[in-house]
Amino acid sequence: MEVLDQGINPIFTDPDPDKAREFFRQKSRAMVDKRMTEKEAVEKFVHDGDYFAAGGFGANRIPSMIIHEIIRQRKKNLGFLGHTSTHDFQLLVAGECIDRCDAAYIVGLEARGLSPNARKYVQAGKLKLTEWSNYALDVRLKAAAEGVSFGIVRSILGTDTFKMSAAKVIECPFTGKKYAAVPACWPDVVAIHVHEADMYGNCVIKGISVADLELARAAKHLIISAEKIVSNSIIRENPTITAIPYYMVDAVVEAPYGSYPGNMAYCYFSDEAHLAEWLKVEKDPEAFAKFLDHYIYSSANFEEYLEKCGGLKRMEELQKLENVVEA
Amino acid sequence: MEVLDQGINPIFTDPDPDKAREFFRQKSRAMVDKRMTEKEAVEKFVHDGDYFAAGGFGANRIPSMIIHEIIRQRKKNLGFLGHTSTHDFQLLVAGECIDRCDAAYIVGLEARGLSPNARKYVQAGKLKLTEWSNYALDVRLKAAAEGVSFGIVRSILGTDTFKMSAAKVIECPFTGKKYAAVPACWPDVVAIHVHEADMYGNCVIKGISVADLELARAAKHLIISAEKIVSNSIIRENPTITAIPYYMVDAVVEAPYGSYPGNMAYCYFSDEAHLAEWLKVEKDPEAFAKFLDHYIYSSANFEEYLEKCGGLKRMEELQKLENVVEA
Amino acid sequence: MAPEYNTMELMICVAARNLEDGKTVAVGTGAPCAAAMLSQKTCSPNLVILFEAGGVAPMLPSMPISVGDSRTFYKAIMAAGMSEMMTTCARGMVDYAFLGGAQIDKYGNINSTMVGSDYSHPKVRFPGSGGANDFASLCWRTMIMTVHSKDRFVEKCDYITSPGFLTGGNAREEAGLPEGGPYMIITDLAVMKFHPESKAMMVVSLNPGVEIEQVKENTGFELIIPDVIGRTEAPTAEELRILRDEVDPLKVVIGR
Amino acid sequence: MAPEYNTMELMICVAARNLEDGKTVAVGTGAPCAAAMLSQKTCSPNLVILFEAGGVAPMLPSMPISVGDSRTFYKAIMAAGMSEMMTTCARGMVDYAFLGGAQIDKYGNINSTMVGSDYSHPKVRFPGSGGANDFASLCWRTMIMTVHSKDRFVEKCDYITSPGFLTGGNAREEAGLPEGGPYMIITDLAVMKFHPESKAMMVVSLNPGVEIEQVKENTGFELIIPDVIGRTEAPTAEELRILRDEVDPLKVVIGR
Repeated sequence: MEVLDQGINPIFTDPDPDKAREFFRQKSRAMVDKRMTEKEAVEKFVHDGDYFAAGGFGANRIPSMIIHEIIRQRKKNLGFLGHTSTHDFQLLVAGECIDRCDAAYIVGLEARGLSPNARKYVQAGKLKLTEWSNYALDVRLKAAAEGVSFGIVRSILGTDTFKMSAAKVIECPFTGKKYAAVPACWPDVVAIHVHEADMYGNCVIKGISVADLELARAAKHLIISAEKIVSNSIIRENPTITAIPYYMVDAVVEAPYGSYPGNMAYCYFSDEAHLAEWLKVEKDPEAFAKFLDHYIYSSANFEEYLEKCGGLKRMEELQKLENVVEA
Repeated sequence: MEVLDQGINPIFTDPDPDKAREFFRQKSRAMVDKRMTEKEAVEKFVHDGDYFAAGGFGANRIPSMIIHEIIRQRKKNLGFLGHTSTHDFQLLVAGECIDRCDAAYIVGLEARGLSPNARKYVQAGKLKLTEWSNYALDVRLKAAAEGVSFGIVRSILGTDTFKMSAAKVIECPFTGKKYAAVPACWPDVVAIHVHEADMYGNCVIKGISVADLELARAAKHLIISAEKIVSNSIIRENPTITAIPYYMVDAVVEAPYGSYPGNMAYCYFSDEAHLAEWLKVEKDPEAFAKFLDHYIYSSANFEEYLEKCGGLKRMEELQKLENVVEA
Repeated sequence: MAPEYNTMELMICVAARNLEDGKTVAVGTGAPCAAAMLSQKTCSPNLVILFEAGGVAPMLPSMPISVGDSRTFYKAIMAAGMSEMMTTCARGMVDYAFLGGAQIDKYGNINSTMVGSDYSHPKVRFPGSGGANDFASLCWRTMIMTVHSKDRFVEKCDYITSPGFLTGGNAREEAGLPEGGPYMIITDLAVMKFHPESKAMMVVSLNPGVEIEQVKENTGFELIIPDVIGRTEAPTAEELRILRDEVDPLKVVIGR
Repeated sequence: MAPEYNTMELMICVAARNLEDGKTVAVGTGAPCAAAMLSQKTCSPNLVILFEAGGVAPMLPSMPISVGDSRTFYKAIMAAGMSEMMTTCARGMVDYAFLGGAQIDKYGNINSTMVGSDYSHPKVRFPGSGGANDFASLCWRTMIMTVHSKDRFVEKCDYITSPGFLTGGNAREEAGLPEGGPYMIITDLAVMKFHPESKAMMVVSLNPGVEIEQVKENTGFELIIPDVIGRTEAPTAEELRILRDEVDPLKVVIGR
């Protein structure tokens, strides 16, 4: 295949579809109880050096609970897939867990501003980056989900986003049109926060799915945290809305408010005050170290963090904020 | 792009993504009342020579009402996308509406047997065929839905299905793996039968979606027939389950029992007796001509056909059959 | 006293036993579906049944009449689409698939498209691939249940719809197909697999009461006959009871 | 008496007027979202708002804080995913998108990734493309609202995150990008478009009270100055009322 041009940065994951097939061949399809604590899930499925990706978008429906546990267990040298990652990226950098990243959107928190600490980390060259756009990353996941080694996209052509990617320009064998070919990405481990899951891992997501359907299908290992664990018969009552079937899932963690301080559609709004506190305290490294110790390292689990953030009372305020959206 | 091998049959639709973009640029995004009769929809959006595709799978959730109208209006020289087409294919051949076909599954009715008339039509060479597998056809639709001119698949390689296709063998620029590149397919007009639609064309499908999400997105013109027309506020109450957004849709036809004699999940089971009658009467060309005239040509519309098939009484029997599935 | 059974029942029982527990199987209507259902009710309670149109792990209330009818996703864990199913195969998550056809050659290639020598004017036209080529290309082990006769087991298919091992040896991989391919052929006469190197068809066991000569006479090419040939185990009374009473009480499949 | 307004209000009003009725627009948070909402409430009631994370045509109860927060699909006609939105752009069904960035050059290329000359050690790191490159590549008309200053309007971006017309002329098409590209730039000083052939930036109208010299002084490259330059229409009292009372009553966007 003739390659007309190519990006100069590395591919962090192996795009060989036959190696992925061999992995998935061995992955169990047994419909067994996969419930465990966040501690067990991260111990079992996240290893130093793994390539990790998180579901959700911005600070919405992100797997905060699982990411806190990754920090708490001081996982190191992780790779990360940064497609509009905001608080999730901020967290992983705060824990110094990641050393390489496929970047479409990093260091910012959308309208809230930029993370001083994440920015410093990147500007200091502590993160090996390969650049993409959100959709180019999505096409990489779709290719993996489809069991093929590449996908094509018309985005990123002609720009430095292409030059700093690992994409290659090829031509359509039917029309001669140019495309950026992008390599499939099978993350070692993915965490996705959902509304409902049964104990086997069948999942329901309400509202936008962002890139999580692709992400679940590309994941070698998949940790699900769920606002609510429901019975299998609830899933079977309406199979049309199952977003992720159990055989993709390795762990199911019960996680009420598991996306806090993010926004969980139909459940609770984001805690903007707490997110603002993050952005503020990050400016002072010493204060930030104490902040992290207080909220994450010295918390036994995510529940304790939620207590420190105002507990049930605060959660109920955020629920109210979410449910009274009309002006 | 180096092509290692290629199928010998023609591509029936233009795979140029920029021509498709130009078409979609002009397509209205106005949220207007699109309700019309089946007669109006077919008059307006199906033209002799068009390339047509139908939603559903086998005899399940097929747009029978719209296909009857195509036959009744004696549309000619249509192209057809045959991905597990059964009664829909049988109908279009009965009306001698089609002269070329992308074929993955044709002439059969799954476990029910083969259509003598469709078989004769194909064996007589009245249909120009290009061969594919179901998934290869789906990848062609997905490519169109993604606005690109080709997709890749590991199926069909090494077989006569490849040789009799219009695919090309290419190599992955990252891994050297071989793939069948298949050209995007934008059908001129698609008909899909759904459970619910609002008057603008926002659609809900219950149960399996088969290839209809891709088909709707690849369609240049899209005719929706719906068991039930619902209000826009019903759609907006649960946007998670919208399968097809209104701006893909050109016509909305109210069509209770619109998939008869097919199976409409959660509504009515297939009329196996009527389908068996088709297979039987097809053996005698003269009897078949009368049969067609009785059921289709001399019916003013689909409702009249339903009356001839037993009307409400028969429909209620099929509803019962669908809802009492447990042994 | 050994129970009586017909050859369809025998084939279904043999297929059912060969579907391992905790694996996934893509099935069509008829005998394959019966085999998968029987397997679930006997040796493999955690066998996951998939239908190509989108149904995943349904609680099948009765035998489906179509791969996409509403029974195929009745109380399923997911009612998805064709792409979901086929990409699950492509990723390597589907262990077994069942295929059938009008012709099969010694490398397990299957013809379900046409008989004749002129593609544009076939003597007999069949439906074509449907999803069969995809399953044969993308699943780990394809299973074939068929009647054993000389015009079905042919030296060369008139048309290869779905790939077996193509021309044998490494031809499958060289064509770009992933590892996988035909695994077991179950007929009314015998059970066959494929030679690990040459990938040519090889007799594994003879069905009860069948002699090797019968198999040879009904095969249009030279089969590999190993020194030791097994004997296919007859259906047990329990298997037959479940198959007849629970899987196919209307005798849609086994009655014929 | 003409009503008073600030430059943010002016830019939003100008943007709102330039979104045609019955078209689709992909918006982010902040000013673009305010412009689209104002447009719906004034000239373009049938403007369809899309958010890249999956929200389609919501009944926005208030300004979203994120492109994926729950307001972006509140009573929407569809809550889909990113792929749905981006493929809708790729198919040519999205007419407008709004982009912003740290730098823009004379061909409308945008930098939202980094300032500095060494990619691995940037002086300042910004978020990067997100969906911006995709919108700039795939939508028909990208709109840019920004403050007009010499360090924003630069001869050459330190890094091109999202494509405008690249090096001008046919460079965009030659790179393989579909037809489309930057359409209008709205700043606190002026409104600009691009020359039909050279694709270089061109002044269209000066904002009320602004002279051409001011624009030149605040631009780091040579703008095309046509013989006839228009005058941007000031916001009407009605536009301002709707913007202030209905679109952004908390003054999240216009208050700054």
